[in-house]
Amino acid sequence: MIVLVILLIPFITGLLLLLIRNAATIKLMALASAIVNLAATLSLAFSTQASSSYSVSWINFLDINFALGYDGTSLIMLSLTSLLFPFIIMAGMKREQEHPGLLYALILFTQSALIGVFLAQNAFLFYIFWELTLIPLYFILLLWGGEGRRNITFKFFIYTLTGSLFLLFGIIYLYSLTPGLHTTDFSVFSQLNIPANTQVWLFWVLFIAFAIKMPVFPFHTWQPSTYTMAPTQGVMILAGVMTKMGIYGALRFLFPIIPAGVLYWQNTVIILSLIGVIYASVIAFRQTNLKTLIAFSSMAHISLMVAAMFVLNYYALQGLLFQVLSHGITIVALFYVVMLIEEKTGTLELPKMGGIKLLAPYMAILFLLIVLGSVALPLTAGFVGEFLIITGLFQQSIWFALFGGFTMVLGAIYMLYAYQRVMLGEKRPDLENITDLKRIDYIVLIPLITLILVLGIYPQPVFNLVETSVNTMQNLLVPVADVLPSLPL
Amino acid sequence: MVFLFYFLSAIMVISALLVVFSKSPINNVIYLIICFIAMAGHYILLNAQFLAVVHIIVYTGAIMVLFLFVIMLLNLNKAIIPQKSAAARILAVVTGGLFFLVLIAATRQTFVITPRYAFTSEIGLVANVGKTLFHEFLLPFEISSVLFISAMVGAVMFGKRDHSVGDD
Amino acid sequence: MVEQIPNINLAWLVPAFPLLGFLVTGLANRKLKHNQAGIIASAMVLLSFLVSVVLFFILRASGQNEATVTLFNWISISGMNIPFALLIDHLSLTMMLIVTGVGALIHIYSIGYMHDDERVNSFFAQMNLFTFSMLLLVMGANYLVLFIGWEGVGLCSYLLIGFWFKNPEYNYAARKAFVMNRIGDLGFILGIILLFFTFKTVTFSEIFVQASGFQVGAPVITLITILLLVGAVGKSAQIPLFTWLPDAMAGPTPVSALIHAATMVTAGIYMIARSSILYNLAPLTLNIIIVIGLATAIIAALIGLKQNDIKKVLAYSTVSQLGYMFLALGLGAYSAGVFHVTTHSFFKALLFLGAGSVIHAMGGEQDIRKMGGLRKKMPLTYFTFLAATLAISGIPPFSGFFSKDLILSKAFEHSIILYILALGGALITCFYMFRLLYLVFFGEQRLAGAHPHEAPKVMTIPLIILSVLSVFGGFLNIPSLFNGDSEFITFLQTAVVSKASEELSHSTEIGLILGSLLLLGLVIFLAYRTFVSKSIIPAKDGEPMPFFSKLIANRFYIDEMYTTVFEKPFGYLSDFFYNKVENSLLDPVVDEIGFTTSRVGTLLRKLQQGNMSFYLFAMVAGILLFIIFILIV
Amino acid sequence: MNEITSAIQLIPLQHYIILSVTLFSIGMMGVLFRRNIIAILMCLELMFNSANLLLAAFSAYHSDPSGQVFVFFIMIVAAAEVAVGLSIVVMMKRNVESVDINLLNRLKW
Amino acid sequence: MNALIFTTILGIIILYLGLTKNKTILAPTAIAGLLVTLFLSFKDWGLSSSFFHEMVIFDNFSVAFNISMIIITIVIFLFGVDYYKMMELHVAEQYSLMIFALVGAFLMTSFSNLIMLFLGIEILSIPLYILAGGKKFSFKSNEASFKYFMLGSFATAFFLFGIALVYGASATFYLPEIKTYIAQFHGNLPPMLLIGLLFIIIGVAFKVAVAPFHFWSPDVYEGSPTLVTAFMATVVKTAGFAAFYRLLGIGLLPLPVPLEKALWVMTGLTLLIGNLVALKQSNFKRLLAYSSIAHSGFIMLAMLSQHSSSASVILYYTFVYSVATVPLFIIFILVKRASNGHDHIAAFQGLYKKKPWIAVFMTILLMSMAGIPPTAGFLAKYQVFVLSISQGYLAISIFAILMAIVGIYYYFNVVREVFTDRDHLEPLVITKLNAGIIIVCGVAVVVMGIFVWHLPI
Repeated sequence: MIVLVILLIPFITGLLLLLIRNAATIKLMALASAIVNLAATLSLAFSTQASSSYSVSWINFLDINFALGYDGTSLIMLSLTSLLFPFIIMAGMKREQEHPGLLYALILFTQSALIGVFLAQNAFLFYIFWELTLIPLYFILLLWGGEGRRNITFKFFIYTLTGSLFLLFGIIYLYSLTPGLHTTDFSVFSQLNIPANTQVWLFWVLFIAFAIKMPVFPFHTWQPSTYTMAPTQGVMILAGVMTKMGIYGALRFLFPIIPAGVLYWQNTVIILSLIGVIYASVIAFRQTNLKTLIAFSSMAHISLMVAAMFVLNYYALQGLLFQVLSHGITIVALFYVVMLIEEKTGTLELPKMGGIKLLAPYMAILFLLIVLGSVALPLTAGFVGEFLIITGLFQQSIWFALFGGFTMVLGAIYMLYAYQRVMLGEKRPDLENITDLKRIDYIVLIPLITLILVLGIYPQPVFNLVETSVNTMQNLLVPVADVLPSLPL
Repeated sequence: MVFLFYFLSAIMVISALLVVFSKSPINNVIYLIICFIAMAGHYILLNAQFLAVVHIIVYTGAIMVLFLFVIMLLNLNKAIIPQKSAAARILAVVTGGLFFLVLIAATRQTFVITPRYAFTSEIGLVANVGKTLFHEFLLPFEISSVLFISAMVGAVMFGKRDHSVGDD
Repeated sequence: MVEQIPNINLAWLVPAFPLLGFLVTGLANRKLKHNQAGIIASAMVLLSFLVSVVLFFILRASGQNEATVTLFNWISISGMNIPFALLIDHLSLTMMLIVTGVGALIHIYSIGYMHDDERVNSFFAQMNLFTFSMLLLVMGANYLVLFIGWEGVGLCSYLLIGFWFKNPEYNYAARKAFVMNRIGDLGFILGIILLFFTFKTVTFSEIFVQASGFQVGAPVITLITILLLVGAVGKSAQIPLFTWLPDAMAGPTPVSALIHAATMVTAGIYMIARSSILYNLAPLTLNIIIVIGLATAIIAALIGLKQNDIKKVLAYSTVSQLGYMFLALGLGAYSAGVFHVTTHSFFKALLFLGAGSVIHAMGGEQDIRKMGGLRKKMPLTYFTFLAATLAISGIPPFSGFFSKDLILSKAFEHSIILYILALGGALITCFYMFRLLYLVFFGEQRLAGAHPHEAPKVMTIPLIILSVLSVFGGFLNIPSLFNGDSEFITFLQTAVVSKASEELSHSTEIGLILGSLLLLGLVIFLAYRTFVSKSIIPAKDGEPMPFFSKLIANRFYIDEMYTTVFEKPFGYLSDFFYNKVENSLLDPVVDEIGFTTSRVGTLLRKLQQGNMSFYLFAMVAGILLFIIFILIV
Repeated sequence: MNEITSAIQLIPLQHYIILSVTLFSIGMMGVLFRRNIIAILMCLELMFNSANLLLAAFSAYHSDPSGQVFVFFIMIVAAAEVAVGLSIVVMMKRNVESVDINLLNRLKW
Repeated sequence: MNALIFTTILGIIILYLGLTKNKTILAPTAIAGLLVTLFLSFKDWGLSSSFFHEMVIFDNFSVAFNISMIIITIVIFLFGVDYYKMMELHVAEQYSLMIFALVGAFLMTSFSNLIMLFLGIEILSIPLYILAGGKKFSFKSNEASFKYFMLGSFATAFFLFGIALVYGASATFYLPEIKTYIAQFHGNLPPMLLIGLLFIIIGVAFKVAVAPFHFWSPDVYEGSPTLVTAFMATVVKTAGFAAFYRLLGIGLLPLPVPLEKALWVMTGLTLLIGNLVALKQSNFKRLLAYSSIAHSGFIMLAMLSQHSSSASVILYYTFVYSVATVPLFIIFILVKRASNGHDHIAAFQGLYKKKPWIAVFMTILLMSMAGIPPTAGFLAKYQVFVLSISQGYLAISIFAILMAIVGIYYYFNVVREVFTDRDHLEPLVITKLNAGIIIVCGVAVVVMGIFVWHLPI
């Protein structure tokens, strides 16, 4: 039952927000809702009882149930969502925003939909929520976005929807394969013995949606421009949670249902992802827009996670799920700082910045800490995740590990470059009036950074949380190895 | 009798072609009337006496008069409208020819249609047709009044001269 | 199971103090008045030092060789158990003492040196963090904890090198240091992972026990050691990853001292010494290390000949000395390497602090061509500097002599060519060190308007202590030749397994020492003739030079080469990816799909001519086609 | 009279089919051929009538009166259609002073 | 049957009421009458009664479709209250013609004899020919009317010829008998019969604007008075597909292979043309016209999947589509009024600023059209795809999905306009009634997306 509550709190609060006029009240209410949600989620995460679930039959003739439930993987995703949203909401606190009621309602709707994605136990329901995440976000981007939002948002929307519709095709196809009275329950899907040849093509039908969402090279072209244009809160949702949704989807759909297809394409996807890692990192280096740069950096990190996912061994999965959490926190913090910088300097163009550390030393320090988290310095959360991921990659092939490990080097190159261009150097005459952080900024950034550090120093709770599901998942590919048509490579 | 059939058919086809090819609307109407009269002949050959009569009344008597009336009313009796371009006309003829060939080819194939009922020449008599019409086909007969009323409404609406301007 | 040594848990205090110092000075940045931060930071490191000493005695009293202190489980998942544990053994104790001891002196010195800097509090915070990282590095009981420190020092070097962040070049140098380190770290972490897969653990003691199960030359061990070596090469500034170190001079001088003497660069040496058991199993890697070490030693020394920046000279000398340490490691004489680390830390710290003193006195001037005649103005500095120079040159009985001689004799045991090359490097070292000494302290003062003066006590006292250590540090390990019993080496033997080698006969050894002494004397004389008697001052920048000199003066154009071969192509690649692949290929392809669809739409739209005749035609054509279609199908 | 009533048995059904098809094709061709709306309407009548003829022929062949009744309905509808069609023509003529089908091209794309 | 009779009478009553020159009572009377019809239709549910020698069968299928059409007509009439305020003449005629058309639609949903299909189509069409020309002085309206009439008659000619051919072979007009007759050939039909069936199918396909017989629809939609367009796009379409399904799904199942293939080709073409051309439309009415063609394609997909639940899916699809379409037309009319007859989609710019709630509901409606959850439009498409995919038509399903993406593109193009700012905003008047219709329909679209039904029809 509590899962239903978690799902509905943001939704209902969102509806209420539409009726309120006072901006401060709206934000406080949104924040309160997000915090209540966080508390509820944490109570799930740390409860010792058997997992909570909720199920009512919905569309009888299609045998679709409104079934909510969770396992370790969803719990991680859920925690991430619930954890990030208070900060995402706080990112708008004390700031002038147009139509706050609508904005926060949309944000909360997005949250609700995201939670729905992670809780859905039924492919149809999953799909509904999957699409639902997009709608409010589309409007957040369209109405509060920056320059060129009309076309960029549109491209993003259509691009991701294209993938989704292929997913829909896949779901229906799977549905049609289910025995007897058809159903879309994941549990039934995962017991289908789909012929290997079918799995081989079905893989791409299903994967493309996730590939676009995450995004995997070369399906990423919507991402940089969207991130650059998006309003801060939108991009936080996008980069912090939406990308993870792709990962979650892949974990839910691909591995249990079409393991042979995954195994067949495993190396292809890993290589694509590693290309993505290198490609995005290299590109990031020459970006002049801070947001674009971070967009590419995010892509590099996500690509690494995708590679880890497709290696699908124990360490890679542990690392992946850990990194999901860590990347989400880090990227939200990063974008918060980006917002601050933009507020203070009025620009995001690196050549127009510099010397901000002189005027805002505390901002510089916190930014540096986040940057370090992003480049996976030991004792930050990023390190634990990437270490395990590289370990997992190594188990598959040393070359995978080597190329995956390049993120460490390349990440340092571009992130420190960006940091230098923004913060260091001589003061610029046109940036004289910059002030340091306000209280609200500390309230947002300090907990995030603390989380980054705490997870880096004491990651064990997260490992324990996902242990069971990782154990289930890592064995998924083993039994299908001998039914493959013929392996590439 | 077979000769009669061919004779009527020839008249029909020729007059039909003339309907298509002659330029003046008045002439068209005349040829069409000839065609329809020939068709009435065919109906008689087919033992459809009732149809023959109705055909003459409806088509020749009503519809064609309507045509003539409109032509006169609108003063269209001269062939003022230019022909379509040569290419379009050739294309029309070719299309029509092709269509003809294809249909002929399709319908000529060996396929024996077995008559459904034993032959009787009575079916076309008014009594028989009337029975069928008011027995089996009563509903369509009644419901076609709706058709007429709407057609009437339409004709009145369009035909009336008024000065209303609705702009949506 | 070894029984728990009482009070050994104190070990956590060693890194904790600097961490505390970091937190206090860092968080209370604005609150602290002048000098307070410095005092706190120095005190913390000093406390660490004291605890280290206490630990030393505890361990000695216990009669055991090592103790592990597990703080908490860091990563503990199925099959991978990585505790956050500290290891106290002779090797780590040695390093702890060096780090905290020398580190404390540098901290104290910095109080004076950084007195006037407005961000002095940040400086000390970072220095403390640096010490903390280094302590973690040397105390970690497994490779991953070591790696934390390993990266930590990289970070701190980044921070401190770029301490004066207004200057873009300094920032560049800082980034360069970090990135080069990271390249090494990548190798290192891969090595750790391979270790993990090979041994199912990353804890030193467990690995070393299992390592005996492997044959000498086992490929996996070779691969591991090579990967680890990549890390060490990056951290210890060996060819080809050494260019960051000279650039690291951008930071304040005490930082240079800290990086070069006590921390950071020695990490590579420490790590290889720590992994001695593995390296003993990989002769191939050892040979690679020899080549790298020797090449670095000589090339860096050659470059040092023509440097005119006082700190650059010292920097190259560090690189060169690190080369020697590597040589020692490559020869399997790990303890000798560590011993050189120890002595080197004394005299290099001294040299840097001395240089700092000089720079301080000269008002920030670092060009030795503009110095001169400081001997009289700054006698104390002069004498300490002299002591260090003698030590680094390997003049008996200064500390450098003992450590360097140990390495040279090991080289001789291995091969005469090695010995000659190594000795050549040592001679060059001697030459440029004396060149430096003469140019700075002898002759006439060349910089007009400067009023050099001796530094305050807070700076000179560390100098004095360090010079004492530089002079007498060598006595830690008196070889049997001088009736010593190689105490230092013996002390380390419990932790470091050096390769067995036959001892040279005393007579050969004496011969070698005498020969080298003779040559050294000649070199010193040569330097004296050149720079004091003839008062030759190195050419100004841009003056024509002979080819070879130019080559050396420009550091063999290695930096330029890296720029051309790596940095610029990287930029080009980035541009290429972004402009050509991303913006001209991938993105347009996606757009093109849209455009094509849209174009087809336009085309189909043309069908809707608006012309009735056309519609009728189209309908008929459609019907005709469908008739044909159904007849055919 | 008997001769006429049994005429149907002398003439093969195929002939009627061919005749209807011919007529239908001619009508269709006319629709494509002409520009004058009135003429096109006439051609449409031709097409309807070919269907009528065919129905009548089949009706006779099967001796089933329902075919003929259908023809009757077709006539009804044709009459109604013509009425509507011609009134549209009249209305158009008032607006554009022409009955040229090629003028009907404002709505397109 | 009672509903049919009552509706006919209602039409005549309205016609007479027109003589009173009192416009205000027309819409209420018509709506009240339709409500009675609705009630009568509900009473027919489950009776499955046939009348007049099985000329018509009011089974659940036809009752369900009739109810859906009545509801839509009521919505359209509700809007007519406002719409016809501006118009002075022939208002009663317009109402009664729509009601007569509805009678035709009833016949199309319930025929069991080809003559009833023929009459139904004609009774539906002739009022529409007239209604399309409702703006007598607008050349566009004239053109629309004539084009519709001309092409419609042309299609009818083929339809009749097809009936004649089928009759020739089977000697009957009864659908069940034709079905039995065809069954004896075991799928190997003689060409004459095939062509006959093809012509009949084309005649019906023309009504629902299936490519390549769709040419009339964009022009007629654009030229007709918008309210009539709404009627055409919804009620006529529903009736057309009901007839189509009765013909194919009930009458001719299993379809002869050549015909089935031909229909697949039509489906593909319809999807392609409808969606791709809609992509290039800037006139909102034309856009909806093409989108309606596109929707025809999806419905065809459901129909051709030949599953027992196809009928229910078609019903759901058409109803959901209609419920979304009518208010879109309403909003369009209001916006067009406010912007001096501007019918470009750019006319919607600033709607979000002017009437945020209307903008929100418009978005929901467009989402439903595009088939995005949680709207009913999504579930409609979902069911269609479930049918087509589970029947194994994978290639065409993939194609349809690609086309659905294109669909999303052009619908959200409109959404984008709605949420784009414009410098100076003309005042937009929306009466409470109209706002009510829009909101109720918007809510209905969402509610139907949650409470999906499946009728045993």
